[in-house]
Amino acid sequence: MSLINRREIPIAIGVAACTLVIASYFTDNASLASASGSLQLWGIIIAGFATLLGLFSYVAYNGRQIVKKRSVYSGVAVASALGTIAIGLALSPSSSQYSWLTSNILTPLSMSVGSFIGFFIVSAAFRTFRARSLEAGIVLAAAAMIMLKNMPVGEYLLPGVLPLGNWLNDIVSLGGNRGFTIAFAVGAIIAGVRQILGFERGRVAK
Amino acid sequence: MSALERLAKMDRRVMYWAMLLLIALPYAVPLGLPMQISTYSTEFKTTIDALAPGDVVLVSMDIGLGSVSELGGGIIALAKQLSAQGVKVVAVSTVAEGSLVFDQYFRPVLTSAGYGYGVDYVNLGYAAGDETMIASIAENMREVYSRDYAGNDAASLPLLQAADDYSAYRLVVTFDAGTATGFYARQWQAKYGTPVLSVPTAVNFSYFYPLYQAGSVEAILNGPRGCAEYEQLIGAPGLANQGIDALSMGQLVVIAFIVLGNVAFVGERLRRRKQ
Amino acid sequence: MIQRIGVLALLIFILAATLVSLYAGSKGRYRELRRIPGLEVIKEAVGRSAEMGRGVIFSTGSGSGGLNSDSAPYHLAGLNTLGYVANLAATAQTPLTFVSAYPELMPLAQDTMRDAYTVAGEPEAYSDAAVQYYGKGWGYASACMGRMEEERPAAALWLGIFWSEALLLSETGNAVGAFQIAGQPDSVNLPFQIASCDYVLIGEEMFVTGAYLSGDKALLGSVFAAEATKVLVITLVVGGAILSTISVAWLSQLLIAGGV
Amino acid sequence: MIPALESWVAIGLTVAVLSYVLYRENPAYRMAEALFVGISLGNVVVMAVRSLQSSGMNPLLGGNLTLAIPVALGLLLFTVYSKRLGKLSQWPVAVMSGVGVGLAIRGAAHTYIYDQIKASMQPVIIWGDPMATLNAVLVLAGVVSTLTYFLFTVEGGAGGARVKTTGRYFMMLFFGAMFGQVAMTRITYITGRAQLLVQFLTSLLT
Repeated sequence: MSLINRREIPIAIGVAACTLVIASYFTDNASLASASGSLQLWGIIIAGFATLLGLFSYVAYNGRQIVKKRSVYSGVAVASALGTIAIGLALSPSSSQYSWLTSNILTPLSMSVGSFIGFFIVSAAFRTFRARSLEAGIVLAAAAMIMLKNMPVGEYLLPGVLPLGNWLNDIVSLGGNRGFTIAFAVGAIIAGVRQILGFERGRVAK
Repeated sequence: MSALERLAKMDRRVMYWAMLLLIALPYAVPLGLPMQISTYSTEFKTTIDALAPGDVVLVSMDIGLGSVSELGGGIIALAKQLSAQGVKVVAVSTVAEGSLVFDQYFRPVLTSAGYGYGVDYVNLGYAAGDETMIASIAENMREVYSRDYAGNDAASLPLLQAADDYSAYRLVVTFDAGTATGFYARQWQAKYGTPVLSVPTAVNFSYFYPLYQAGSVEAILNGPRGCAEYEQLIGAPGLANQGIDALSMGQLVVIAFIVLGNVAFVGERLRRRKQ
Repeated sequence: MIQRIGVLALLIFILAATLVSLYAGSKGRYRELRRIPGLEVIKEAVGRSAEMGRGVIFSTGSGSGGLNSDSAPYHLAGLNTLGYVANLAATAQTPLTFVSAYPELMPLAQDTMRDAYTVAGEPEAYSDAAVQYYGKGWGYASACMGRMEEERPAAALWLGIFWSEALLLSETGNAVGAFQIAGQPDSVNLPFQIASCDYVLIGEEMFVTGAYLSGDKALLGSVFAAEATKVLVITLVVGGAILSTISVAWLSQLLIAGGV
Repeated sequence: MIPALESWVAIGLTVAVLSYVLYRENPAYRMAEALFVGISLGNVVVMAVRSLQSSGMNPLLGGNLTLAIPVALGLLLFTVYSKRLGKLSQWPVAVMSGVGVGLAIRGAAHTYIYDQIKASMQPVIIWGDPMATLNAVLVLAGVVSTLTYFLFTVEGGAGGARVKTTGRYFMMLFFGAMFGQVAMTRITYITGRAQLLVQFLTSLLT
């Protein structure tokens, strides 16, 4: 099989990069630190190129939508992306035109879409936080308690909710927090080793 | 369909309208609800009090424009306290919109206090790479930032010449809607001992609480409430205090609909058991 | 000179246990996993979407960063399950769309799906257009919401790392009637997926996906390394607590010294 | 007092976006969504290209020739479009995932496992302080039972099952508390929009 298609090469690159980044954390050896530093810098540079690849795929997909479905929305999606890039790169992001675009169009859009999350909390909580089991009851009670604690008026609705809420937040849920964090960290390290050694991706599809 | 069943299947938009109207109320009619100050906020303020004129701090704007409604008051309050104490500021960001947030909320306070750009404060803007970038700037700021946010070359910024790596910074403050606090705890505090102060969104307060308890984070504010308390501590109640009352109304609506949801659920189960 | 010797010792223990158990597993020595409901229903979800003639949407989320950040293992774990889901979707002939919030995931996703469709005997059913990119953060979430409103998928899988975009995706998925399975390690946003999805893989459960779904011996073997590490942590925590209760401080002193 | 153009634009975009949740999907929302996706992707590309210039191209042209390697690797990403050379795109991706997995492994091992073990080694019985003792027991019980829940291959009979269920309850309590704490942030996304709308209306009326 030609050199290009051999799976061992990307695996070898991944193992080398991963080992170097880890090793530099555990020694104060200067050359290791600068090698790991420049490897991380390479990551930033490749990420820049990857974003350009992503832009091509985005323009290609929306272009097909414009041709096939006469989609006006895809037209706006492509035009606004390319327009932003043109202003951002030709005039630099700190130009007055670019900052007008971001603070008067991107900000209101971004904040309005973000506000959906606040609205969706109510519909999700209304639908799901029903005391159908002890477990669901625990989630519901803890959530309500902490919300009351975080409200200045909560202290007047339910006196003592502040110390009780802080106790629940800082002590009682700390055990669950730590256990959950340790478990996923162990899982992430072992999964990371499997991924870098190429054990994972190809196998599951079989 | 019984009243309870209709309640259980309530149209989402009723909840969304209730949420918007009740949150808008305090902005139209100021409620001025009272508030207790927590130890987290007092500790945060006293840590900043200890800074002397001429000290340099790294301010890391790791929030998008969407989080300004939560931390905007805290950003302005920190700018006021730092400028009152003559502390120099170098700003970086791991989030594309972070540099815009600095320009719109932090910078105006500095310029009105007579701060000179390039001498008293610098906005280096965004650099990609997250933890990678934060680890790199600790070792060599100008390797990642050969130019500042506005495109001025690093050589033309005296403050950046002087503050080129971790040793020049008394502490780091990160306004954080993501994991920047974790990055700074690992790549600055754990490695070089530089104190890290975090102003996380309320979401991330519990997320970083174990780091604060374990000593990797020096001081922490509890989201918008922490910012409102901090505003009162420096004697400048503003954006954050107004937001807290609106926030209280929002959380009351969520609790009310959780109660309603359970009334419908329990009521329906009793009714079905009776039949 | 070695630093953080204690952390290094812990890491060497985990890495050694992983390599040994991967090898032992491949030789047939592994233990069965307990039932994980979230993973059992993936086959059901894809089947349901085929019956209803509506597609499947899959994403590994935006979270804190792409492949060159510490979110890499979560995106890669999500991509790992994508292979299994693509295999099911190819066999059931239901359309599968993968939306990535980081462009560097696209070559991996295309490679995984192309292999899965070929293995399922439907190579021509796969097209590169099934893997899409719309930027990251709320822009990505807004694009995903638009795609779900347009195509009304019957199944949605959110496996990777999700921050505030989690509820934007899963509450819209609920509104269009999709059967949703979420899995991620981020404790800040997981509660919202618990509140709006049908099934949730909690933290480490998403890292045993590959072993659980493929039944691959080496992967099943490597689960033992995680079990051994957790037992070690429990022993250290309980032992340390008891020792410091009777004010014998050498163990915690040792750990403090080892962490610097 | 007629508000400036900028606030009319901000209000127009806010209303168009919020119409999705307050009314239903409609052309105005679809247009605002296309604009938002386009501009926010454009902003990501601008920031990536600026970062690529400042960390990669400028230093490379300024004589740091080792940076030719990451630039070459970045260009390899574009082989993804060719059937024959497609696998080459795995090489730059392997550098990124090697760096990322390395950062995750070293960070998780230290901050999410080692530091958590260290912080959990507190005395369980604090003589003369029953409340502190209760807190210590609660945290320790939470950590141990949650970790036991994540033992996938160890059943442990009836006793084991009960410890696992306790662990699950501790975690649900932690998730409930987290939901309550996080709701505060998410609702602030709405307060920002509500403030804008109220300010706009009052400026129109006064």
